Amino acid sequence: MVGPLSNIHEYLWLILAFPLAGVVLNGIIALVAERPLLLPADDHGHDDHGHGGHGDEHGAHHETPGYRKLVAFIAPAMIFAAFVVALLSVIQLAQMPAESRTVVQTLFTWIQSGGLSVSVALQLDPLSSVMILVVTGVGFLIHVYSVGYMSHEPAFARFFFYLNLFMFSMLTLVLGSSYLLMFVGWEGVGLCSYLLIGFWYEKDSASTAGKKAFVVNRVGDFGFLLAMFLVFWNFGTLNYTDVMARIPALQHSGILTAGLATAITLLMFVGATGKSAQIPLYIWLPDAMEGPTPVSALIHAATMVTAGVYMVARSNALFMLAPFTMGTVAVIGAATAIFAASMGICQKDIKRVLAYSTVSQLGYMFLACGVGAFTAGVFHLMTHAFFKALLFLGSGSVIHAMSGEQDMMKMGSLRKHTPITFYTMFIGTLAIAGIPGLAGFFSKDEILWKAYSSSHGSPVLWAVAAVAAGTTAFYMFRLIFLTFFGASRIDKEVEKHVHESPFSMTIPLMVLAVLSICGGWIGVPAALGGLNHFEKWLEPIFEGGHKAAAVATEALSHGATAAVHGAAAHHDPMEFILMGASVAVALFGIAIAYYLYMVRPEKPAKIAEANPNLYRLVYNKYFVDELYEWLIIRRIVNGSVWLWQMFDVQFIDAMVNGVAKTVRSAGDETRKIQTGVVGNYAFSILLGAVFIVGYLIWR
Amino acid sequence: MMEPSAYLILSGILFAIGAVGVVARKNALIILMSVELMLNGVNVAFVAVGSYLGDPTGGIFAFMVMTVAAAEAAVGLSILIAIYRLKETIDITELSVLKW
Amino acid sequence: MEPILFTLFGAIAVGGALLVVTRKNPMSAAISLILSLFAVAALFVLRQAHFLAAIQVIVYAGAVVVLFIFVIMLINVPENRLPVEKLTVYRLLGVVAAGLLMIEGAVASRNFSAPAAAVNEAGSVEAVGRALFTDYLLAFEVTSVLLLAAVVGATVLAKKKI
Amino acid sequence: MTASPNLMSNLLTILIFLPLAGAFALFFLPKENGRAIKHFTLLVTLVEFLLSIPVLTNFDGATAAMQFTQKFAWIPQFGISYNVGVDGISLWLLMLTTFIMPIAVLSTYAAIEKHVKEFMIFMLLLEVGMVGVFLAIDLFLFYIFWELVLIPMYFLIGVWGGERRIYAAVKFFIYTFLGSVLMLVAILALYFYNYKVTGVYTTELSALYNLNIPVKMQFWMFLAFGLAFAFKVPMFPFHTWLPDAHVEAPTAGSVILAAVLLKMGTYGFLRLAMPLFPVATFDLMPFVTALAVIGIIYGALVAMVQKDIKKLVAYSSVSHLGFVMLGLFALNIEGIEGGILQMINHGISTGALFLGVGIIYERSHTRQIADFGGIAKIVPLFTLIFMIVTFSSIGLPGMNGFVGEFLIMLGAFKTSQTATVFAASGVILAAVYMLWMAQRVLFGKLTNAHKLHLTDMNLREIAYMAPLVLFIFWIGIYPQPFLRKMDASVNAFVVQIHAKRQAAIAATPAGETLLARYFDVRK
Repeated sequence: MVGPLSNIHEYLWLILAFPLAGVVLNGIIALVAERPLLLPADDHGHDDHGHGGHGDEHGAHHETPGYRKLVAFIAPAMIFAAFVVALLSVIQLAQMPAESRTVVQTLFTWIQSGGLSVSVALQLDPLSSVMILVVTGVGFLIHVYSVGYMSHEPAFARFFFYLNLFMFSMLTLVLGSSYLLMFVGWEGVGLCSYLLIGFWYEKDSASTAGKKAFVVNRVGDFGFLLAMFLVFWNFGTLNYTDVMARIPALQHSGILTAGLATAITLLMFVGATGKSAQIPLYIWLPDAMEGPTPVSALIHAATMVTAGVYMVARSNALFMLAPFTMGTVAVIGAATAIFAASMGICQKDIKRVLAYSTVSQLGYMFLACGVGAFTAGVFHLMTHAFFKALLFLGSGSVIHAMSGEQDMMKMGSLRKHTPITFYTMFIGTLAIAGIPGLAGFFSKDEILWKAYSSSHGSPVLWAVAAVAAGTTAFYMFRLIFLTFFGASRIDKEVEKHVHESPFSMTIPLMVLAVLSICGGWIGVPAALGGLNHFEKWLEPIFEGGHKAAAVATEALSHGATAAVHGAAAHHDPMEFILMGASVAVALFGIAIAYYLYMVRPEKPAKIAEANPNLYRLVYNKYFVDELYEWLIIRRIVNGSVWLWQMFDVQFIDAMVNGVAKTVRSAGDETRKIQTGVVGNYAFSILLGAVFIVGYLIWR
Repeated sequence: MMEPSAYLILSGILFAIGAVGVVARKNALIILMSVELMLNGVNVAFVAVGSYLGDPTGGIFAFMVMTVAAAEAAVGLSILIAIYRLKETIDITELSVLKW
Repeated sequence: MEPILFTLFGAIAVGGALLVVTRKNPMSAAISLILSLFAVAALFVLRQAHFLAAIQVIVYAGAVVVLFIFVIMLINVPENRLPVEKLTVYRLLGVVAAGLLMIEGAVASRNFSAPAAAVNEAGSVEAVGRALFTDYLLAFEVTSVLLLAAVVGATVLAKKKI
Repeated sequence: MTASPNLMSNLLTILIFLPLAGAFALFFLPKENGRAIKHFTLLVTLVEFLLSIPVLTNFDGATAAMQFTQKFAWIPQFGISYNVGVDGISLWLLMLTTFIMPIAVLSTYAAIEKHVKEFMIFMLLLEVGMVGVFLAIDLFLFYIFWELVLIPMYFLIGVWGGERRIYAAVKFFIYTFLGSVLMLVAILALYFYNYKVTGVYTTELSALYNLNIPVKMQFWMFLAFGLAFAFKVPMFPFHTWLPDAHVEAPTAGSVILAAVLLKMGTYGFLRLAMPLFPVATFDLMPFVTALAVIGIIYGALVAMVQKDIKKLVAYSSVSHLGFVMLGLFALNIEGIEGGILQMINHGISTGALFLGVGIIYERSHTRQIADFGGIAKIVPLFTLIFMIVTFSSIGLPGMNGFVGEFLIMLGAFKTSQTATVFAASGVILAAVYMLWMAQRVLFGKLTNAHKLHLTDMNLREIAYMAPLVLFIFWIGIYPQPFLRKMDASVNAFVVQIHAKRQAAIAATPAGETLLARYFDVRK
């Protein structure tokens, strides 16, 4: 390249600057233009316009105010600009030699104190390049979609203010060059998640869900923080490149033991479970569906929730040194995958099904990381971003069509009314179910294979993951059948308004559908004759981990790395068998769904009736929320009330007041000496004289 | 010549008797008189010691004490009159406004 | 000669004092006070303090006690409204404490001895006058102010209406 | 800036006594004219702030020495001098004080109606005391200012407070006074010990720093000083005066109390207790750290279940000050710089929280969380600012609270990992109680609109909230200027106390236990 853009990497900061500009502009617009709207001059603003997506019943379209058009332009445009810069940067990165594909741009020193020095610096390398492309690309599509979806929302600019802020935070998270910056983005996306989930703050359930998300995330952040402290005091830095570079030396000097690595990585993983909704901190994600649907698509499916996976992948070198953590990650991932999938079976709310599906798919990604297949994890992260965003946006389109109805039991036969939504969603469903040829198949299959074949893996993990895959196929097709097929169960009143969504919403769906099909092709495994570009692209990131692990196991460099690569290159016939098996399981799941919801639609209710307890258990998500509520929240609140009422007021304050009372009552008693009779005072003087003279005489 | 301690002991006796009057009596008039007695006792000591030492200061002090005694009696009695007008009593146990 | 007179007047002074503190009727007490004061004046004479003896008679007996008697007659408390005073433990304690103080005074003065050649002219009118108008002039003047304040104060306090 | 050198050398003295002159001038203003009195006070505090800016700009961050010093003999017979100076530790606290005062005064414009003149006189006197405390480098002078602060605050709470103001004011006074008296005893002991060793009577801090006090004596003196400061901070379990004082105090009083007065306690540790008694500091560190951590968690838990917004914020102060103490007693640069920064942060954030509470209280005359709900709809600007402040208090990255808390925990982690683990859980709890409160007050259905009479912030309120919000972001995004000014002083501080401690260890016979050192117990 020539010209001013000869080195696009000098403009990395633009990737952050564009969304930030969007934040500022939209924020100003929101403050200036929307604030008076929110102030109720009288009572006409009080009716329930909480749900922006289904404002149709408000009837006649008013002329769109100019500022809304401005917002509708600025917000997606900024993200698109960021996407362009990101794309150009990645292209330039790809032209560099594979070993030197790490670009760090330092903007300014942020915190410097004692031994700590953290700069605001951006790091572009293969891993973050995947992330920024996914984030800006999918993010842009969702912004476009949102313009249509939120068109009836009064707080239009505020919504995009938040959404741009989210993009900014998320890009900080993935582009930051140190753990601390990652943490900044990490908390920033948490903030945006809080704001966007609670976007319709007048709904108690929404603001509660937002708070829950933030607090649960904070529990995870607690682990992340402590992990950072451990990293800093042992490595002396928080920069990725420095940390990675110092691993060999620290291993050599015996500071970086497996124990330390385990501590660091386990704490990091606590953070990851919070952000990426893994057991035991997944509980906030289903509730997060209270937010507008584009938010669910962007934050709670495609980008933010995958931050945990990104973090684990980013720290792969440390994770590889901690076999115990790896095992934990894999087991938690697999358990989350199957557990969440099982919860998805009975949900009636279309978004909740997708939410549990997201939790489940995130479990896959962690399973991949846990067995050392970071590439597979990141690959699935990417494909999942495509098809899950598609599914969420599709569901949003459905909800839009249904005037806000989210209960699948009140849908059906929508295929006729909303064909684009149907076809795109169907593609997404095929992708998530793992039908060969689509994006989800390649990534999921690679995870399954690694779960079986990797040195960290085991057949049990494979089996669990395969069952979860079957379950996924089942409930996703259940969703499709209930929503788009069969007899209409739609309210008559609603049915009149059912319509296909505008182009601003359907075009992103179509783009995502294409991506859900093709997105996987860049990572076709070698076993299927693919070149697996994806794995090669990410190799520089993950080889550090393998090397470190090799040092740890004393099997020095060449042998171990060769073994790892050897496993990938080796064409095991087992791989084909398992591939076939997983496809079979998926098809089996689809078949059951077809049988239960197409052939015998009355059957599911009967099954539920036959096993009332099991059904209740699953439908109520195993009562985990209630368990937490009873076990932790109630205890803490009651304990706090006790601390306040009993300890603070009844003990400390009582002691303080007691001292005061003692002094007071002592004064009360002694003042009785004051009789007011002159003679008595004279007597005291006399006594005093006697004593003083006596003392002077006989001293 | 008399032992000077005799005067001093006499002074002490007068003072003590006066003190008993101040402490033990309820009648405000008598208490005031007892105060005069005490002052007198002190005067005896001043005068005696002054004359034994040949120093006029003792006498001067006695003189001052008498002046003060006169002033005190005048003010004290007028207070007493004022109180009597107000309370119709000279019993100091009934004049305990300062109690507690 | 001095011991006899001392004993005599000392006894009168103590006796008068005892009567002062024991009389129920204030008038009797006032008369006893005059007795005691005269005895003390006599003692002053014994110590050659003629000026003070004169003052004692004029100021104390002549002015202060007369003032007392005036007040007694002015307020004229009826016999039945005089305070009833019984012997209580508190009174006894007062007596004991005063007695103790007396004993302590006696003990303290036990070792007091005058210089051998004492000039007994210190109490004469001339000596006192000289001291009063030279060394103690300021004190003397301040005394006059004090007396003035007492006069004003007494007048103000005793007035019915200010 | 072309300030004359003469002005520069007198600057600190002017800063201390300008408010006093202002208070004196207020005597001559007619008391009926409340507006004029308020304007005048605002003017005085603004001038004070402007005058403090040269201190900041001309402050040399490269040296640990006291700067702008001015000294003259005051009571030479006792070695007491008027001696003022500023270093990297006190600089920001001075700035915080002069910065927060105009804001506090501005916040009283609508709130204070009765006895305006007296109120403003007390405000200015308070500023004299606060500025004096941070600038005094003579022990005696410090004590004078320390006590001077008590009296105006006592009246601010006791006269202009809420229903239980007398109780709160007396409690505040006695509580903190008890500590001061203990400190006075220790000051005297130190004074006479110094005379015994050096033969010179002096209360000059720089001289006293050089003393090598026997460890046993250090222990008791540290306790006496420490208790005085712990009352003020307040550390658990001496915190119970704070909620009462905050709840009853008028808004401006709460703001100053939270923003500056509490910092006097932590500053006292840093200026006096720690450098004077380094060995005791190290030996008692686990104990103080434990109390700090208990305070963090306890304050957070109790804050969570409060029904009164102000009380909630008051308890959150206990929690935040626990962080500050944790940082200071990490005894390393990261922790102490974090601690100092967090003092500033807490002043800004909690001050802003109290101002926010004051804004809605002025309109609705209630502070009960249950009375509110859904007000975001009618007061969007207030909601925006209140949420910013809330998140700053929670410690969200990009805002001031994070930088401080992060440095504190980073530093503390090196010293005590266990303590930090517990302290970090305070971060979770902070989110819980602040967001829960925000949710119940701001969000949800608007049920009580007619009773609350809420209107959005007016220009005056925006004017005093805006600078606070600015600093919330400034410190959060670019804390370097703040940290750099304190570098040299904190460095020197850390080096010095570590060196003294090493010397003391070298002087101690091997195998002697802590207990033995203090209580003459031999094994």
